Amino acid sequence: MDFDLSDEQRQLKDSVERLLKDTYDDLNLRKGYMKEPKGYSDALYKQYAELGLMAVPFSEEMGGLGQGLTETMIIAEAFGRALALEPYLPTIVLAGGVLRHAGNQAMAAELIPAIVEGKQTLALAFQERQSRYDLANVSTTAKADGKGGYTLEGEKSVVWGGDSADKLIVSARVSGGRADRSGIGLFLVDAKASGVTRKGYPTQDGMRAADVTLSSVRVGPEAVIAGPDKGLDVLEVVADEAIAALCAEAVGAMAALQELTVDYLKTRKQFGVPIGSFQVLQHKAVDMYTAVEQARSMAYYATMMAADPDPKERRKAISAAKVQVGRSIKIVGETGIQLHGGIGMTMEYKAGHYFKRLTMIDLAFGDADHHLRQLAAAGGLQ
Amino acid sequence: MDFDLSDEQRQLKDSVERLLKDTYDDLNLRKGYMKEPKGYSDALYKQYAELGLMAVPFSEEMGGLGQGLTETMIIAEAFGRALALEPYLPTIVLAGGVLRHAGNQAMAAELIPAIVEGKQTLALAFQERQSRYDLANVSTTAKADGKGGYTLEGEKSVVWGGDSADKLIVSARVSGGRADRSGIGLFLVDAKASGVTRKGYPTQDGMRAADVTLSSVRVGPEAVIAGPDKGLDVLEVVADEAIAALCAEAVGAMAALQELTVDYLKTRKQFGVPIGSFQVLQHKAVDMYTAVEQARSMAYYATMMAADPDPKERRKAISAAKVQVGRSIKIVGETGIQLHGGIGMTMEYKAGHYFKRLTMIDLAFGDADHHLRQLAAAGGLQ
Amino acid sequence: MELRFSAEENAFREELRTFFRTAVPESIRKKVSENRHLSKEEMVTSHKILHSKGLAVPHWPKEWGGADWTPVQHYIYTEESQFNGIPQPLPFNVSMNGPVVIAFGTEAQKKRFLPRMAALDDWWCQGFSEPGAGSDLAGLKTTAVRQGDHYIVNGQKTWTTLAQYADWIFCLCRTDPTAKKQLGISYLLIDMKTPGITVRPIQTLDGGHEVNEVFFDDVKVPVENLVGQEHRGWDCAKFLLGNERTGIARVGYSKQRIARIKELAGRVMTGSKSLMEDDRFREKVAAVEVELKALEMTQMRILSEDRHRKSNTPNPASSILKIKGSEIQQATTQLLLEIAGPLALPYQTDEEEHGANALLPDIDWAAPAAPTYFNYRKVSIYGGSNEIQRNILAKAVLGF
Amino acid sequence: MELRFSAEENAFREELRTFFRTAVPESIRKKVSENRHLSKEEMVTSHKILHSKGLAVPHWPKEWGGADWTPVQHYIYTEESQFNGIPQPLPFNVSMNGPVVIAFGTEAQKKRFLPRMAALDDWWCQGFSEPGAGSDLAGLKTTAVRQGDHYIVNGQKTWTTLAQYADWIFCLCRTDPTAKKQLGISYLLIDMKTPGITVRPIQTLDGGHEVNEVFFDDVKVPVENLVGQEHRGWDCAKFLLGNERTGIARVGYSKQRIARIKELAGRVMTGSKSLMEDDRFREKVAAVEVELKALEMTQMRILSEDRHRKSNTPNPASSILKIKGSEIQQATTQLLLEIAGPLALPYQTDEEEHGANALLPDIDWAAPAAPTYFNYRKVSIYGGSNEIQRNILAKAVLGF
Repeated sequence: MDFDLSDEQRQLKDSVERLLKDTYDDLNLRKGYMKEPKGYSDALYKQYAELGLMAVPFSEEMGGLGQGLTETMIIAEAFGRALALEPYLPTIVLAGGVLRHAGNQAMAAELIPAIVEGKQTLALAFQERQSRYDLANVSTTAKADGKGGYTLEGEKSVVWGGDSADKLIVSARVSGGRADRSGIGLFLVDAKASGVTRKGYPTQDGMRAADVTLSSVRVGPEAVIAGPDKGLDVLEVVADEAIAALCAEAVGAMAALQELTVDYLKTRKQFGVPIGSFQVLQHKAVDMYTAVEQARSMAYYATMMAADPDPKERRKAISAAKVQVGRSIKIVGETGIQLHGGIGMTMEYKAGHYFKRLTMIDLAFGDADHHLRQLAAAGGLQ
Repeated sequence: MDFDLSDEQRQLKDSVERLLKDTYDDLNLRKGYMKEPKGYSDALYKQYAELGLMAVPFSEEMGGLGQGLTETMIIAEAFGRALALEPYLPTIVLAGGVLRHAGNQAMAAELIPAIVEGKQTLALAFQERQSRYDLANVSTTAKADGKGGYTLEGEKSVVWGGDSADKLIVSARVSGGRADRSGIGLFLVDAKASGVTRKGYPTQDGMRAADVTLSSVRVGPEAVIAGPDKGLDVLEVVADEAIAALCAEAVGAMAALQELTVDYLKTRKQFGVPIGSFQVLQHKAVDMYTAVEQARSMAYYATMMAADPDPKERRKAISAAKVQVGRSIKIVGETGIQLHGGIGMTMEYKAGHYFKRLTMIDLAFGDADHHLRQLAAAGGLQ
Repeated sequence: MELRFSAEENAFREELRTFFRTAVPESIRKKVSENRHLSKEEMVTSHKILHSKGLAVPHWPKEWGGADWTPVQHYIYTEESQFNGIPQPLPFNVSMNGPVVIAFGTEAQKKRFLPRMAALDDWWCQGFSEPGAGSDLAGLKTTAVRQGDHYIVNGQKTWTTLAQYADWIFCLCRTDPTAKKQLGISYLLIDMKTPGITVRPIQTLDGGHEVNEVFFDDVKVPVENLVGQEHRGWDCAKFLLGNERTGIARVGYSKQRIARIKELAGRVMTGSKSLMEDDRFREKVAAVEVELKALEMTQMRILSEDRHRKSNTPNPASSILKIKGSEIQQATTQLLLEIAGPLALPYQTDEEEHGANALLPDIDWAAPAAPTYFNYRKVSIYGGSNEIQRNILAKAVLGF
Repeated sequence: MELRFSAEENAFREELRTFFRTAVPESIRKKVSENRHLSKEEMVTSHKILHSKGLAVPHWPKEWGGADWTPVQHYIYTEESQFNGIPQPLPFNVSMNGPVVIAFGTEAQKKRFLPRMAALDDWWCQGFSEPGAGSDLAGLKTTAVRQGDHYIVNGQKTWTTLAQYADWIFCLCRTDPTAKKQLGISYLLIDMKTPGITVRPIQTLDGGHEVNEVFFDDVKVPVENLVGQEHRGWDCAKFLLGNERTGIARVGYSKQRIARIKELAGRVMTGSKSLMEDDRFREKVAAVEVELKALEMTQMRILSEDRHRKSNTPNPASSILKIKGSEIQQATTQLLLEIAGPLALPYQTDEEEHGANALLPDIDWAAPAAPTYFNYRKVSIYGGSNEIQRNILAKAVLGF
């Protein structure tokens, strides 16, 4: 056991953090990116690609760097600290994860070079309005056309990064009842394909998402990424990897908010003294710090266990991490705003933006209580 | 709606508090009472009777004063503040409650004069080792002897005040399975009757209890207080009244512990200053105070609702009160000890004794989480 | 001691309930219940309906339009109006500035300002906080310099709620820069149309525009607009802040929100059952209900005690109402957010755009969940943060 | 970065586990697991078994009996011994006084004291706290006045754990009454058999006799029993307190207690199902498991960081271990109490009486529930209260 980063990992961390500091430190820059056509900075997205970030998790055969989840963790934490808007998670972690775990050689050869160069973005359409946190709750249907292809019909909601993605990976039901664990396939759909309607909108955290309607969308056999026997398994392992990345992103955002709060307490004066001289506020800042460190520990744990070969152990560990991170988010987010007072409530100051992103991370793939329920039902950690 | 005490109520409160201050303020006096044969002060018990406390809840026809639950609340709060050991709750609130709600004229005429004079104590044997907080979970059996009498067989555990009580009221199953709601009778048993074995012991809070074995104990028809059709209803209403009294007792103990803690913070010096000058400790004392006040509000609510004619509404309100009081107990008890530091951990100082009694009150008739479960399952308060 | 409402009190409640439900448009009540923003027009409409029935300023003296109610009646009025989604009569008019003018104003000021204030013919806003003066309100720097029969006001106020609608602002200004902090402050009434006043909106976390900065650049204020004595404005401020604290428990709104939580959680499915059938969720709801019932009883106890208080300074115990009231309000918004879950993510900037965006009208209720959660962080910050309330309790009640 | 244990590390764990489970009597391990009091003989027996295998002082230098382990091995050792109910080697000997003598003692002192300390041939206790010096340890008043080749010690210590068993006490005494607080204190080793020492038991909330007052009345202590420099005993104290903090996470014990909670809650019925099948209860257990896993990872991260620390002062981040570790320990005792429920009420003063009293042997497990809950309130008080730990973090980590 060893928590030290390797030289390569340290280098990756330094270069990502440096780039994001230059491009995101000023909140007005971020507001500018939000106003760009895609809701993020396309130029910056290309810079990530030049740094090699898009290639990180893909195997060398697929045209990637063949690195592991630790590197993804490093990148996600830096994104969290910067509040970066670009769709790394949708394209690389989610859709890319599906390609890694289920994609065939031909599909990889077609898609991954463009992804790695930052020329193509993807999104994973796995949520529906009634599905809540259940990946198996899929009412969108995929009807076999008898020639190996399918016709997709249904509505997917809150597709992260879905409004500007070039391609969508859609979960759809080939067979079975609405929440059955088997019978779910994963299909590659061109975002501009006939029958696909997207309604894009901003999300609470300043990013973008879309509701997607699929109306008699026909896909060929080459678009089938995972058949009904394994679609859900793939979704689950990808979701777990995404949760690990979201935990790391949350740690980055929480650490930044905690530091911002301590700085504020040291500079803001009331009653003729810095408010950080009040012991009660110091101790609240300490509780924030402790919550960040406990979350960081569990983000490491999630990264370690997301690759566990036993899905039951993997899922328990991921749930445990999401519980801790969700609880830390509440402490760090709410206390961070409280200690800032009024200024924390405004859009003109960074604290509130961290709070909003963190709150949305808590809700992504299940909030703390949802995962506590899952973990407890599975018998707990030990 | 009016929260002011009547003149009579204020007089009652003043006289009980005065007596208990004289007799309980010094912790060594309390230790002395614990060493007396019954584990409490028999002389003091008689003084309560002289003050008229025993007569409070019984109707005038039964030989009592015909007062209400508000008066019981006043007495219980004073007992809590004093940490009084005498078996007022077992005799007057529990066993007395059964007599009030189910006793017949003949039994009342026989028992109540001696109770009111403080010459006789009773205990209610309703718990068994497996029953936890379920009053209907009764495995002790009562077999009809065909002549209106019964033979009792079984074990009752943790009978409060049971080791020195002159008479026991026993819940026993006449018919039905172990946790059935119907089929439970209530029987009056002389503590020295043949077949009754008592194992007395001190309890964590310095009081006394007993485990009671009933081995072919024969009782006549005159001993049947409630038949199998109404035993549980009586137990439930009596338990609810007892919870209301325990809530008030807890409020008394919590208020005293909170005041003791504030005094300690003002006098104890470290680093050359009273530790009460540290803002963090002040705010914790404030949280104790708030918890006491919220509990006091719910003790009033419990007192008001314990007499509600609708058992469902009554039970929901009582559960709500027990939830709040239990949560306040945790805050006030644990914070009180923490703020005292080492001295709070010793038996030589009053704070720890409050903490222990409060902890036991939380467990009596169901802890906070048990009642939260009950309340939620019944649909909540509104 | 009588812990139940009397028959008269229950009848009073029934009468109010009927009026609220029939006289105030349902569209307004629904918006309040669903935590959506009201337009200025909706607020004025609702206020005037209440005023027509003598319900806008019942706590004022009778001669200025008040009702002659017992504390319990006031409590019932507040709870019942909140529970039925009635917008509060504009607090800047009726709970803040009104009582100050009544207590400290001249007869002329009362006649000039109070009737229009009660009727919401004038919209008032509050000029207290400044960028450097938040919890430490007395650290304020805006100056008012006497020149003949005017003050010349310069400086900046912030967190001024709904200043964009306001006709008037009541303002704390430093009139004696040489005096110590709390001394040398005066309470001025300033017409928002006076030249030199600029209002700049502040966008808050929920995306809304509720608060503003207000800048004063050589603003001329007639001396007859001074309330109370010159340099003694702190007396008015303390009086006002004390009144503000007692209104903040907001029991009725929380009750209404819990009813809504139960309804929505009964509709949202998690697995094969509704969220309201999930043991843990419904226990969380019940836990908030218990806290709220305790708060309600505490509030009534404080009301009851207040009848015996000689002093007319605020009861320091009322800080409990602020602390617990804000915690409960925040807990309810947290529960609404939890119900919305992943559907809370879409951001809809205002009602209109929201309408256009409503691809999925059946989950339309989820839209305000996150903004409300964000917005309600303010309730433990404003009106004296919860940390300040604990300081008050530590000093005034526990004697530290 | 490699976040898994290596094969060697796992083998090391297996080896220890086998030894613990075979060499240490099960009766002792069971008592530890059930939170029952151990006798002096049991503690000595267990300590000597560990010592025979070089496991009593593995963190000491090799020449004094230590092992040459990596931080991860130390971690595995601690966790595995705690999880298997192995009594800790007496901390006053091995974690407190031992390291001080090693770091500050003379060669002669080391030779004289360390071997007997490691073997528990001498039982040591700690003379730090005084009635007026708790969190403010440097406020201590016990004096040691130099007279020829002796110090004459007068004063009182308190909260002295297991002083009734002790052969020796290590003691902070004021040797220079004119110097400022932290200066003028010396660290003395005192034979408990010296005339003038009186030990008075303090009964604690759990009914046990774990701590004592120790009175010194003209106690003669040879000057060669001074450790470190005269008047510089505060250096020793700071060093010792830093070491104390890192040992306090107690992850292994909490793991063991959670296993026990699951077992007992599986046996206790509530309604028609076991408590462990109750959603809310098992979620409370899972919540503690999550906190504990996070603490375990945090502890390993701090161990890992410590390898790069230049200074040998304690890592201030280790205060997190104290805060979280104590909170988790207290949460587990709370869960045990909840399981026992109404059966927690009977009070059994000691093991013997308990045996006699056990009317209901099938619920015998419930007896230690309340005393353990009461007793564990101390873990957030001693070794620097959690408030003091937050002060440390605020200053040393956050820079306030």
